[in-house]
Amino acid sequence: MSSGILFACGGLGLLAIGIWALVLRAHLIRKVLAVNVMGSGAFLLLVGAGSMGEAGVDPVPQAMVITGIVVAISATALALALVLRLANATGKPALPEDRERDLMDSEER
Amino acid sequence: MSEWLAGAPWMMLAIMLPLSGALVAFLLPRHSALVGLGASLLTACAALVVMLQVAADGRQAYRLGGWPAPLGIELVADGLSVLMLAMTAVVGVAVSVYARVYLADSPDKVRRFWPLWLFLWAALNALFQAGDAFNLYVTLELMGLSAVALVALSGSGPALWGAMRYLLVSLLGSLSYLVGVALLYHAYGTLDLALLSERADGGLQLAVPLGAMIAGLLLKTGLFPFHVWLPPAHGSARAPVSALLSGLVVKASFYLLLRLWFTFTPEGQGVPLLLGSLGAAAIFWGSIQALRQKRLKLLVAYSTVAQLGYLFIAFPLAELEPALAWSGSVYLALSHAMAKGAMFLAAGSIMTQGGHDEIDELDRVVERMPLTLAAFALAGISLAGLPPSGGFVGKWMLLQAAMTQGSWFWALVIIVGGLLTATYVFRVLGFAFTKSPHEHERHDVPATMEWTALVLALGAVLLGFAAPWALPLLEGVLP
Amino acid sequence: MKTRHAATEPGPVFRIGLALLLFAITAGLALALLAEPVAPGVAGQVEAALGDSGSKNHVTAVLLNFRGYDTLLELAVLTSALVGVWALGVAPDIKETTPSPVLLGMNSVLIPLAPLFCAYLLWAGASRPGGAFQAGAVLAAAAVLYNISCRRPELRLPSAPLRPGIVIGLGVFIATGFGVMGGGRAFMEYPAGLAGGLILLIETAATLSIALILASLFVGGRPEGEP
Amino acid sequence: MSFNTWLPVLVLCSSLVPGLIIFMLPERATALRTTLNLGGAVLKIVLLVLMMIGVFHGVDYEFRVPLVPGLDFVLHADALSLMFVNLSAVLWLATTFYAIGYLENSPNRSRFFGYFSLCVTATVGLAMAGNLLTFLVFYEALTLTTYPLVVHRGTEVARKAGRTYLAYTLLGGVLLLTGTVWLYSLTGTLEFIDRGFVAQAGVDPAVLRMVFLLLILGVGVKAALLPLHAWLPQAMVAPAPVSALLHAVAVVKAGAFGVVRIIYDVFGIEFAASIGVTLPLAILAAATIIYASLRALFQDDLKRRLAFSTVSQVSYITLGVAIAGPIATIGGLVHLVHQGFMKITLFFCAGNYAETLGVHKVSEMAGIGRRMPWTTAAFTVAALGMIGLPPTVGFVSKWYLGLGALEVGQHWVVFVLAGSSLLNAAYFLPILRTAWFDAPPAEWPEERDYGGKETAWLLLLPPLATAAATLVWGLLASMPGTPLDWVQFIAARKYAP
Repeated sequence: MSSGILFACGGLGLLAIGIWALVLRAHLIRKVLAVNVMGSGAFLLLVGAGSMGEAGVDPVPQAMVITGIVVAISATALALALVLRLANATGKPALPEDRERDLMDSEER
Repeated sequence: MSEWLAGAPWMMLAIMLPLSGALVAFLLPRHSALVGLGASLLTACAALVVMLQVAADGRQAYRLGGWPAPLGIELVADGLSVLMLAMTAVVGVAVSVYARVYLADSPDKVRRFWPLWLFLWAALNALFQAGDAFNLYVTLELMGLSAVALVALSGSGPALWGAMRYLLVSLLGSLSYLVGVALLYHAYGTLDLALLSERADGGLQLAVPLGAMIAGLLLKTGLFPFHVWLPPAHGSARAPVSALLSGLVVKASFYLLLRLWFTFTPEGQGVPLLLGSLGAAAIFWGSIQALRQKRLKLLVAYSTVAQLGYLFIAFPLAELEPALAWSGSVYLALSHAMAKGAMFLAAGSIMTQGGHDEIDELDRVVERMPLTLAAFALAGISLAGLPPSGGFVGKWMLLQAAMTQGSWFWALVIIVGGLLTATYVFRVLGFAFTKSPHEHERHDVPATMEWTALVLALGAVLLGFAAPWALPLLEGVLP
Repeated sequence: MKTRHAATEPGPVFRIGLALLLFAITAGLALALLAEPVAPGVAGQVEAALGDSGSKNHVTAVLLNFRGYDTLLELAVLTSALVGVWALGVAPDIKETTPSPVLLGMNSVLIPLAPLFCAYLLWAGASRPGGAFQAGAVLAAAAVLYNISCRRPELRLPSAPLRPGIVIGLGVFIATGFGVMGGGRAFMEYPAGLAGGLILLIETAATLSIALILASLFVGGRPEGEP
Repeated sequence: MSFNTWLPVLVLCSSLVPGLIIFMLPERATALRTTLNLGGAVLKIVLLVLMMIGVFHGVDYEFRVPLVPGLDFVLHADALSLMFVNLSAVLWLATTFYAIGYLENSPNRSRFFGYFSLCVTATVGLAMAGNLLTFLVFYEALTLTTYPLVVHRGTEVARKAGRTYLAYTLLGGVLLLTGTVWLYSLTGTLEFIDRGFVAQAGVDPAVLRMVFLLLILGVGVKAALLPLHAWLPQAMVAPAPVSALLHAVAVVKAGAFGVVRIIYDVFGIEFAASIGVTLPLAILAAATIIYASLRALFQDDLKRRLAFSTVSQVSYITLGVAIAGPIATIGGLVHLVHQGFMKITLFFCAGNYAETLGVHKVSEMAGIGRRMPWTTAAFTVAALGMIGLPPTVGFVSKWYLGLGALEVGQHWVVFVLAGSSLLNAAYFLPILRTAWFDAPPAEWPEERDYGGKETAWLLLLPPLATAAATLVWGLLASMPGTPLDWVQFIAARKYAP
């Protein structure tokens, strides 16, 4: 019971940390990491909340977490591959501001 | 034979056919276009059969694995789902036919496009028929990842930026949704939407997860001010992909939003008012940005931002006039899917023809490709809500809902938004008739590309006469 | 440039605002979490139906039978991510450096053990924690270790088996789903007696695919010569 | 679904289908295009004659499909709609002949004739609309189908004119839409019926006045009522047949027809008068008449002068219906037909001058009557009609308008009519004088050779025919079968017995 609530609250903390970094960090690898931290937070919340009940551990949240992890891995892999291409294409692994993007658009054309 | 056909599990097939198609297209890269087109047609058929079944017998459910709902997962198709399925089928087939010709000169892209697009289609169909909160999360992610990969397909710098931004936003949105699901399951012990709807009793336990889910979906739908990712992604992708993203993908998250709203029917007026105001802001901001754009595809992309705003005007109006407001919103979503799909396809043809999409350099394009311009114009008419078109019917219902309850503000928003839309659409058309001072390269555009865009645009216009058949499907679905 | 500066390093007001917002969100979520649940989860139902599921482990039963559809879509997500990564372009070259002796030493122990451990995990999944994903991940880890060790023979796998290997997991899953239909059974409704065997079949195929996909994802692009 | 149900749809399709086919035709297929155009126009007239006979004997032609919840898409042929449909159909036929001659060898003819047919379709649909929603649908459709014709030449001026045109008409459409939805939310019906449906609804008159204002402003844009008329002179950059049919007949008449529908079949003339909305409208119309006539005086460009004349003359119709008396109604309605014939003649002639001699300005018209006597004769007949001299039809309209105003005691209207006639004379008579009596210049600005003839016969016949019609109907005004006869049949239904 108590450990469950601890895990769940820890998950909430991770979520907040993840959002913080996602918003504030410009480097894309950090942003991807931030999303992963958030994901871990969500999974922790799921298992934690699932084991808070009196009836013991609920298998459904655990199954959900396993599914969620696979999804998170897929997303991370795609994100990292994109970062790699972006860094190759433009030389810096950060999202451009709108102004720069517009300039790039016109060159592209 | 016909009995077997009627008894076949079409709901499941509408998901498994594109999924299998994606695998085969990936497995046989040299035949991917053929496999893809075949799978598209089969999928569309399955989706339309589901619609006919629901139209005839009402809500349908299918137990996957034979387990009943709280333990297993059920597919559910009601009027709202099948309208979305049909929308996806129509736009999907048009885009498939278009893409087959559009991508023909780069076999490299063909091989990548088809598996991803079929994954996306499977995700959309799965999402529209899902009756389980967590299953919806998985479909959302499948949709998001394949959509991002499709954006990145063009490989250009802006497309990669667009894809990256889209991916981050999409993940943030899905995670927010997942947190909501976790809390819902914790509180109510089930993931089945029907059961949740029975057990949910309001209060903080419902409000917080619902808020998290809605916030995530707003992010994915691209409602102002969460729209910043949308124009780069939709504007930089290849034309068929843009058509899919603007036409279908944002509608999927909007559908889910509606589904949650109908399931839990939250009380209070603050959130609807907020959503409506954001919608109004989106209409103005998106339209003004569209007016300022120099490039056609970005104009169309900003137009999506604006038109998405319309869908949210229904929230504040639904308090007193639920049937009118929701039907109007859903109808607008349907017609926007077809119109915007047609518009992006037309823009793609124009780009192919002239090698550019600068609006004031369109240089009498109407003489060289009248069909494409007609498609653009018809789609624009539907977007602007001019009669007779699907957009008109949708806006009429919203406007009627606003006027009946004397909500002048919303009526004004709807009307002014329509005028702004007409302004940017006709800005493009005006330049399409005039000669530009510069010379441009010219390429031939296959007739298939011109015709698919036109047929889709005609569909958006003819949708204006389909309301008596489409709207009764929504009875019993709307709260 | 000014706007860029402002955006990459937001000012203190923005930070404080964000912090307050996050605090409010977290507090709201915590409140909802701490409220008394209205209804218990479906653990009881899982327990009751476990006998028919073909697996003695609750989680595996949920993953592959009760909510097998989720897992199927999850495999689709994984596969689509790989298709997406391959669509981005050819895999970048890894900088060839002399690997550390620690890595090489580890490799010589871990890589041969990995398939064995993988097989165990797969088998154990039927009754204990474990299963396809864990097994596949172990196998993929071995492949990654192998890949970064730089002491590998030029063993260019022909492209043909790679694609079938990638799709086999999802393919077998879907095919089994269709295969059990008939006799009034729904998609993926495994006949009671066959459930265990079918789940093992699916898990084996999935393990192979997951391992291949994860390893390929690590490479970060499609292999040279893939069409 | 009998033949009677489908007849209105057939009338619509007789221009819609040829239009759509024409879009697909290659530029070279002149013969086929001409056949389609003329075939459609003739078929439409045949169908209309059938319907007129039916309506006269009390047959109800109605086509109805549901469109939005609670509202239908209705095509309904009553006496009033038939009058307008007939006007459009007959003038469409004349203009088609004219346009074939006018656009010979010019580019993009398929596009031109395609949109041309669509415009006629929209006008006909608007005339046959059985409720305000259907009216709105065709009203917007008319805007959209005329836009490509305004920008047809593809010049920068044309694009700007198109923008102005759209700005005005779309705004009008929006006002009309707002008014329509508002009215529907108040009354729950939008069906046109004789003597209106609003009176029964029992709604606060103050609200109804607002609705009336919105609706009238909405249609007033196309009817070129005073503050909303500026698009019309600008739109004159369009090719002459477009100016002729669309800006003398289809578009402005659609607006005027809308005024008629709203006053008679939505509000009901007696009810409209009782809530006090007709008098302001009459004053606005009178102001438009005088103001536009004054503006016309100072235009040197012939088509612009005619455009301002249109603005002025169309308001006669509005004035006639807004005076709210049976005889004035006859005057207003019959002017809808008469003015159409007269103004189209003038535009045809202006087109002939421009096409044959390159003459665009009044100041260049010296002696043109000697070079092109037939054209100038037609021009003269129509111009005299505009002034309102007997025995032209213009006199008939003004006679009924004046009589009608006196009948309900609106004496000021007579002065407006007299003043307008004077102004009309002031801007038409100098043209006639210089055309007939001044010496022609040594060389015309841009003369084209038509083998010694005055001009191409396809350009000459239409204005002669329409001018003849105005003369004949003026002379035989009281005979059965004239527009006046039909209008009397209509007006009898719009007032409570």
